[in-house]
Amino acid sequence: MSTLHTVNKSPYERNAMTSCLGHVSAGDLVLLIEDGVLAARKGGSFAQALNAAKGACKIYVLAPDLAARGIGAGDVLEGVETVDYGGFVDLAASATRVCAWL
Amino acid sequence: MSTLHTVNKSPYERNAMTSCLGHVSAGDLVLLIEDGVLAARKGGSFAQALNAAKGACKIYVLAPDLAARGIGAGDVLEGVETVDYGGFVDLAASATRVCAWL
Amino acid sequence: MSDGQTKKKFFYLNRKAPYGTIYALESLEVVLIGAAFEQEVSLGFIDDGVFQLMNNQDAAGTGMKGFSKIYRALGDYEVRKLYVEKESLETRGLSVDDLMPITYEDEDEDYAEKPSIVVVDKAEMAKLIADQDVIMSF
Amino acid sequence: MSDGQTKKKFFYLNRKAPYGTIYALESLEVVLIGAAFEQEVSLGFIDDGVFQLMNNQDAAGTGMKGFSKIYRALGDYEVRKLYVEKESLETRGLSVDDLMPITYEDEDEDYAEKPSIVVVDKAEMAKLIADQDVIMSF
Amino acid sequence: MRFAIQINEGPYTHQASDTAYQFAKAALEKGHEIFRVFFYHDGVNNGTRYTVPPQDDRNLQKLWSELAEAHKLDLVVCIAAAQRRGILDANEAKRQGKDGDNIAPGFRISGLGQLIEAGIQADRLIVFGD
Amino acid sequence: MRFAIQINEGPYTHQASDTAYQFAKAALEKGHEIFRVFFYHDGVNNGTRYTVPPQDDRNLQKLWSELAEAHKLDLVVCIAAAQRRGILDANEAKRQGKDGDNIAPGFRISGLGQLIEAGIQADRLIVFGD
Repeated sequence: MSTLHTVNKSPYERNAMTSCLGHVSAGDLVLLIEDGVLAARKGGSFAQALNAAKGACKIYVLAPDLAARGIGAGDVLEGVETVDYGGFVDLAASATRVCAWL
Repeated sequence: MSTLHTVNKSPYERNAMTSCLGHVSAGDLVLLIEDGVLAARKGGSFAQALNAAKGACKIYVLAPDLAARGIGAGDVLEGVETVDYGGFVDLAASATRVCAWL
Repeated sequence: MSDGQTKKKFFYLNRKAPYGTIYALESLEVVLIGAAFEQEVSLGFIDDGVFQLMNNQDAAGTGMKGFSKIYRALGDYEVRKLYVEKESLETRGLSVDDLMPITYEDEDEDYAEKPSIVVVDKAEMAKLIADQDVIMSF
Repeated sequence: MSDGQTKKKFFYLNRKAPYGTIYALESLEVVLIGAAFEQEVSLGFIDDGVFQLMNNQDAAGTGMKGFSKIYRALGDYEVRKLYVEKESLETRGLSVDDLMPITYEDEDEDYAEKPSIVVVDKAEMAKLIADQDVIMSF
Repeated sequence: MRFAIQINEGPYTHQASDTAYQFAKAALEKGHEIFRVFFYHDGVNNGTRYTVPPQDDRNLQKLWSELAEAHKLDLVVCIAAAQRRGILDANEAKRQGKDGDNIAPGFRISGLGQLIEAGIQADRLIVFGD
Repeated sequence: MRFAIQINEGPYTHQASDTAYQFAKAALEKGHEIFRVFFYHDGVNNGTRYTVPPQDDRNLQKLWSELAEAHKLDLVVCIAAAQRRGILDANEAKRQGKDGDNIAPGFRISGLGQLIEAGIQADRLIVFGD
């Protein structure tokens, strides 16, 4: 009984990720896609918010969207797991529901 | 020699207004339009940022957009001047250039 | 699911201000159509979504079509649960008094008028999200 | 205006990340066409706009068309001033080393290769904005 | 598992349709079912056959049409959203007195009830948008 | 004074086209000139004659077409943006081998050079978008 939350917005531009992280339940999954992956870069000012969220829920990031934006695997925050589109499908299937933060 | 800056985004959702206010020059004009007018409501958490900006530049807000969103004239921050579309035209004509923060 | 296998909990998550974009209006259009399907329906208003419920909206000066009256009619469509987030209101300097009075008639209590808007805090909103079958985001 | 009455200062203000939306790509298309008009052209990269210049972009996995090579070719179009905001880089954990090397050949100095990217702070960016004739926002 | 997909933005301007397409393809490759793809808001603009993207770029309308044909996908364009945005099939064109239509192969125009039904029938609804 | 207007979003989804229209109308009423209105990005979707908005709503395409006729406005739809999004005039339809077109009266399709020229010729360029 968990929710997969998807975030497709840059946290620097919009409040979607911040709002998402404020509404997760313990055991939920958060997947950063599209411009949302920008949050997962090491050294960025939202690293702390993501690190804090890792206690309650698991954070994933979509690998092809990272690559498009020039963020290498070594530049992703520790503890954030990369998945491909198949992994996205698996996450959606494993959760009970999907909530998109647009 | 001044710039008219237009902001059409809610500051609660996006960083456009914050970014705009960080790039104004003394004597510039800032016009809040569309969802940007939400910043001008009394008691909101961006009131302080707008008040601080009033020292360097003049802040305007588009009246029809306030009305659409149910913000009455009495609920607009003090020192923020309301204009109609004709006033928008006048501001654009009086400034040297227009910079849209989209 | 409370009433048979086909009844699902539908949650409409509204996070955007009205008029600047069409999402609020087209979300309402889904709610109205969805009402005919006899599912368990509730609406959540978070972030700028709370502005959708502002009282005294008058879009005439913008040339756009106002649609705030539709919210008041939701009760007639058996849509009676409008959850509004407290923290979202407060950040924007709003209270429930700034919102439209939206009510429904409770047939179990002699059609007494009851408020459809329920203010909940962020933790309660998170629980609501975690309790849904289908979440439509706008 | 520095060189005759028809020459204007054009400034392309880029504030959005690439790929999530098309604004970065279609902004570049304007810059390329605009280069033929022999105006004074410069580009500003603020906020998420700095991500447009990230090195090693590879969009293949998304199915979208990568377009980062176009930035490197800007020098050939006499577009040589790419102002990148320092504070925007820092907030995102980036430095100029994370960006593409973009250069132009300076015909006044025996075609020496020179960097097109100039990192400026927010106050300098504000001055640049205040110095333009035409600002195109993306 | 049975997925339903909602797409809220048009092609190219936002990545939503690209991501939804990659998701749908991956789901089908894993043996899942796509009950329906519902195009809403500007998403209806995925369903015009008049697009001519640059030759070296992907053609999202064609990708959807081909995926639909290969897997018998149900691609539904919301009628109310389509009317506001100028997407017509032959029936709608006739009904509205328009002189032509632009719906792409494999797409059909229908009502919002199709979205609700997708929410009811599918195990998961995934929304892609701005 | 001579204004140029750039519109980056389609009708209805964003307010950009509404605001630009009200601005243009007010400018003309004040005796200013509108050198050109340039439709870019999803803004090209303002220029389809296939829209059928609800009868009690404004018809933005018609409003623009009528304003253009009344004031001899130059409404230019960017060709590159239009190709991606399925806006065609008769010439483009023929050139691309499409079986119809959807451009609205008073709009014309042309290149991005028209936007640069507008920036050069006008006293002020105002951008409306998302």
